[in-house]
Amino acid sequence: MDNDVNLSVEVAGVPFKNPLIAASGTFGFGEEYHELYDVGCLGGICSKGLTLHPKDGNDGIRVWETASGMMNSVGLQNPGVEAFIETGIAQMRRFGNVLIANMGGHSMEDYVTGATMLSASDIDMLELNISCPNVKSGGMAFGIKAEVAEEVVRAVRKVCTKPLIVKLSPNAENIVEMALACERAGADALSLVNTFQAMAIDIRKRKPVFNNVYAGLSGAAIKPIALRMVHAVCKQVRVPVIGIGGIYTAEDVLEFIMAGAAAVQLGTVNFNNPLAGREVLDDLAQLCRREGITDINEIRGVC
Amino acid sequence: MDNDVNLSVEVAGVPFKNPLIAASGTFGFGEEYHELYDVGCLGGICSKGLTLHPKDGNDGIRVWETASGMMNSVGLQNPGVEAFIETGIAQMRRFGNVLIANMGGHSMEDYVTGATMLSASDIDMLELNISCPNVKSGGMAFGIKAEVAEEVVRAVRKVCTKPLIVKLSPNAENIVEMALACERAGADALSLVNTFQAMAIDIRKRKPVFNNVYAGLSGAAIKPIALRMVHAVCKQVRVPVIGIGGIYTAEDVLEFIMAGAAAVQLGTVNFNNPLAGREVLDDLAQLCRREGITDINEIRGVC
Amino acid sequence: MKYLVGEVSVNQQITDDIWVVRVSCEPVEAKAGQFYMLKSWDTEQTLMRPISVFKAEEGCLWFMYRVVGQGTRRMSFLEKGDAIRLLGPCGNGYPCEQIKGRVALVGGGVGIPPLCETAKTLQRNGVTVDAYLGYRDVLFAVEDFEPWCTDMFISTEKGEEGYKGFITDLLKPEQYDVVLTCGPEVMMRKVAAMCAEHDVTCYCSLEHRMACGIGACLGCSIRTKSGMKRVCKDGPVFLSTELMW
Amino acid sequence: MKYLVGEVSVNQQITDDIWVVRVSCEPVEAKAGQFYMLKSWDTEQTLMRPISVFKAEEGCLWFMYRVVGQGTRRMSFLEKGDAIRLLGPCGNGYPCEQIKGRVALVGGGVGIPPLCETAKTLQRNGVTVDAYLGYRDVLFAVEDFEPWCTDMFISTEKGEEGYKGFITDLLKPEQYDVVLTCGPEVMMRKVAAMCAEHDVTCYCSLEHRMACGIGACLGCSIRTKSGMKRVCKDGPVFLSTELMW
Ligand SMILES: Cc1cc2nc3c(=O)[nH]c(=O)nc-3n(C[C@H](O)[C@H](O)[C@H](O)COP(=O)(O)OP(=O)(O)OC[C@H]3O[C@@H](n4cnc5c(N)ncnc54)[C@H](O)[C@@H]3O)c2cc1C
Ligand SMILES: Cc1cc2nc3c(=O)[nH]c(=O)nc-3n(C[C@H](O)[C@H](O)[C@H](O)COP(=O)(O)OP(=O)(O)OC[C@H]3O[C@@H](n4cnc5c(N)ncnc54)[C@H](O)[C@@H]3O)c2cc1C
Ligand SMILES: Cc1cc2nc3c(=O)[nH]c(=O)nc-3n(C[C@H](O)[C@H](O)[C@H](O)COP(=O)(O)O)c2cc1C
Ligand SMILES: Cc1cc2nc3c(=O)[nH]c(=O)nc-3n(C[C@H](O)[C@H](O)[C@H](O)COP(=O)(O)O)c2cc1C
Ligand code: FES
Ligand code: FES
Repeated sequence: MDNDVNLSVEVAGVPFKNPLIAASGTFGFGEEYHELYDVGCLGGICSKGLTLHPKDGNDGIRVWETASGMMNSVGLQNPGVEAFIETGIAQMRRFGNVLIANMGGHSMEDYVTGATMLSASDIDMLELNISCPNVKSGGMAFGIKAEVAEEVVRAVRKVCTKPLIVKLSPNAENIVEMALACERAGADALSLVNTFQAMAIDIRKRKPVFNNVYAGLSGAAIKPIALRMVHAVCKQVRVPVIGIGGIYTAEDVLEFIMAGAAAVQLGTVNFNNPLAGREVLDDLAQLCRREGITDINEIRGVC
Repeated sequence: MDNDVNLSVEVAGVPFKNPLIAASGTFGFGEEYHELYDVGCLGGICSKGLTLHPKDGNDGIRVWETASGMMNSVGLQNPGVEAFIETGIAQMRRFGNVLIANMGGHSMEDYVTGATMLSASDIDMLELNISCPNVKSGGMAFGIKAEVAEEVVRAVRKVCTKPLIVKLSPNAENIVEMALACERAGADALSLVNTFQAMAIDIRKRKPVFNNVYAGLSGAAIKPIALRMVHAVCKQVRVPVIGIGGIYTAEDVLEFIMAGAAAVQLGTVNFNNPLAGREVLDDLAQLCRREGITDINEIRGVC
Repeated sequence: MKYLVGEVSVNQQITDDIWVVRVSCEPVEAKAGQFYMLKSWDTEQTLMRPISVFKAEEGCLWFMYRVVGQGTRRMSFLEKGDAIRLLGPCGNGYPCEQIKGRVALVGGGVGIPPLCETAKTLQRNGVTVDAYLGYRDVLFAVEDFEPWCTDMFISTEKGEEGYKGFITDLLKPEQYDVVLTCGPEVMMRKVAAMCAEHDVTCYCSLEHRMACGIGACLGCSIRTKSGMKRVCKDGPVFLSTELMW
Repeated sequence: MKYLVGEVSVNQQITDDIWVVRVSCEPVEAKAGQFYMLKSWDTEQTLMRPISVFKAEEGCLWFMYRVVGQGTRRMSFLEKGDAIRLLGPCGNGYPCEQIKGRVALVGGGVGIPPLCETAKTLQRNGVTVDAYLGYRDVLFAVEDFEPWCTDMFISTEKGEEGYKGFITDLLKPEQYDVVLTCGPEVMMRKVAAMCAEHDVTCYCSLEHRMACGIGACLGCSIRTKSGMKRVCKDGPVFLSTELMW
């Protein structure tokens, strides 16, 4: 049945059996969703966001629903790179798909040390999350200014022996310049977008909902903006781009691939429908058949 | 009934009977909605976006629904400043509320000439839309880089004798720097946000939905991002800020005012509910009563 | 034009994807060829949906719609007693008062229902009405036209019912004083061209994506020979000679 | 844990804002104190809603919920025969197997329903169960507790029914081996403090905003004495002495 449509794609030399990847922070290390379906059917899984040292994350409310979306302020709670290497990798390995470690950091040194450790481990790819606030530059995220991002990517590139994906923030001053800077600095692929900086206020308490005041917006609400950014970046860079942002359906997947994406990530949709990964995959094969697409690679970038 | 809650606000010295303003481009010159309710009940109305010369706008699909939002690519279809002065102003005057002329432009000269003409006319305020692509700088919008915006606002300020609102684009590289630049250049007030640059693809046709490829996203989907931008700008500027972006309910209005907005604009919600202006106003008075707010000005910027 | 709350009294599936809904509301001011912006949701869909008046009666309106996307799917879930919002009547409608003699109504697909109220109005004005109704495969609304029409012509693409082929194959514009058409653009273009050939007045009812439906947003503007026109307010009915397609 | 489609067989309003819904689904694996993530919409609301098991029976689950916002309002529109999605059972539940002797269940508001299945389970295990139920004004679910409880204490804030005041005024923890509590945080904090004073084991069932409900997103993490814990997976039931409030 499925053999008539080729869904397999390649990103930076790594083969994926299909273009669907679970997005970092929304899928744990895969085992919770594996209780519901074989998550090995996905092309790949991004680990929850790791930092060099374990982190407790933020206090207070961490998730908040918005119109066709949600905000989160988890604050990178994670067991740290070492614990991930010790136990997380083995857990993720048994799914049999591409294992992507997502890593953030608050200083250049953390990024470099973490990337060095992960390079020596059994991961398939490293996804560098540059949306984290940079402690040294007064909390401005690494992912805002292209020069700052270029520097951190260059440093990580030097130590990283795995295919390196750099995950861009939509809060970047100029997403295309940011992409070009990261490409120049040696990224093998780019993924975008991370969450949009956003705010909610509890009018009864007359206070921001989140202790940190701002939090990250994701979900269907942001899809049109994410698609524009992916399209604009794909027109300018040569490295493959992984599209992210409000992808809920097989139709959404095709939109991103037609905009030029090599693959896509599913994030918030997992919360709306815990079987989303498998269902979007099934729908994608069917939709391709209906649209006369025999190889998903043939429609990449037609728009 | 209503007397127990003061909803009147002041923006740049201009008194508004309440903080609700119809957003430019969503309300024509007011007369269509006036068939449905007395639009004079609103604090003010922004005219549809004017340009110095009449414009036909864009061809092809102009509006497209998205999750909790919509995209538009109207392309500033309008009768031109002169025709507006001749007939539009008189039409809007009879509503008895604050008359704001919204003006865009594709070159510095157009902005200055238009502002000069409007300054000599019977408008109450001028809202300068700096989201338009600048023909001289290869189509990059005036509202992206703070330096470019500062220049155009400074030039308009010189000739503008009306209270000058500068309407910011959320696509600005840095919304706070943009706001500060416009304030420096002499803006009496700021309004934000305009629409987000976004994209949609018709997967059956394998083509972008819009002839211009990108179009502007508005509606409830963008509210959390708009609120964050309004909050961030209010913390930094001294001039009053008008909040815009996905405001649908009285609760939304309070959120923006608690974030620091002096007043707000209602845009896309008018399409979802053509009586939105009046209904949000009624709800706002009630909500204030319920929350123990006797003067809407007392909660401004509490967050 | 008013923003009304109506109550659904019937919502019935007619074919695979065509439904008809009957809405009780006051006042009913619609004329043939006008439409309403409808919504049966709160903010789950941002925009209301333009649907033409199928039949207007004392105290109630009928709409016939094809389920094509999320909005019309939601409408199909409506049950007796449910509330529905209506904004309208919108648009100009067909200039029925000015039409005399013999008229052909040429409809295709969901362009057929709006012609039903038109047939009634014209027939009552003493006009002789022939209906040309082009379907993909399954017929609908045919019996609603019968009381008002002198001759009726039916086509389906593969000949399941009536003539096999396009309805325009059957039309002889020279037999009519005026031709009114509503349906897919290709069909209306063909009708307009045939009428032009014989110097017969032809009115086309256009579709365009809409946001406000009342002329305020310019989301539905089209280029015509007399400048930009709003389909929702200046249309949806235009003289074919005004159009620039 | 499974993602199921259930069918609503009853959805009934109990008080002004409290509803009870009965859902037929297979399999029912829920234990006392566990919850399900529910949704009766497609993507109109992004997230599913955590609701505790009120009663678990062969082939069906009961949930009792307060309408507080959009999601629960939508749930209240459910009618017999409608489909509802369930993800669960989620969380740890109360450790009923380990509980012996005499137990007090202390519930407040919508913290009361989750204790009902707990009362049943404990009673069937031979435990003596007393229920302390604190309401704002109108009672609900009282008769559902009766079969399983030895003594029942009721309070309302203004004394409309039962004791006037807070339910904690009536509780004497020293009379019990274990106290299980669910309800507003202030109430549970008070219960925990009273138990601590008398060295009585106390379990609290926490609420937290949730996205995934299954432990993957860390949206519901709280700081405890043994580190960060996920309310949805490691909880919602925690030993009071573990909590850091
Ligand atoms: C003046 C007018 C009268 C109409 N009368 C009828 C009628 O009597 N019966 C009928 O079945 N259909 C009619 N249509 C078409 C009908 O409006 C669309 O099929 C409907 O809006 C589709 O909505 P959806 O949510 O199901 O589809 P979606 O594709 O999900 O809609 C997404 C958006 O696109 C718009 N849209 C999609 N298709 C069309 C279209 N063909 N024309 C205009 N906007 C569209 C929707 O309004 C909505 O804003 C009419 C259209 C116009 C402009
Ligand atoms: C483990 C657990 C068990 C629960 N059991 C019950 C029960 O049996 N009966 C009952 O009436 N309520 C219960 N609640 C509370 C219930 O989940 C919320 O009242 C409900 O989610 C509100 O949804 P809404 O859309 O109506 O409100 P909205 O305020 O519109 O919801 C917006 C978002 O906030 C979340 N939210 C709002 N209030 C709460 C809350 N108090 N706790 C957690 N999340 C919240 C929603 O899930 C949603 O994501 C339980 C909560 C938890 C965590
Ligand atoms: C709860 C939550 C936690 C997230 N954590 C991370 C993270 O640790 N690292 C990261 O790079 N992105 C993280 N993200 C961002 C997602 O991976 C994704 O980029 C974003 O949510 C947009 O996609 P979506 O709209 O499909 O969710 C998180 C998102 C959510 C909702
Ligand atoms: C159809 C449409 C046309 C618009 N035209 C203009 C315009 O001419 N000038 C302008 O400054 N903003 C224009 N806008 C932007 C709105 O005024 C407003 O800033 C934006 O839509 C965000 O608010 P909302 O989410 O409440 O709609 C337009 C928006 C829409 C939807
Ligand atoms: S739809 Fe707004 S002007 Fe026609
Ligand atoms: S809600 Fe996702 S981990 Fe608890």
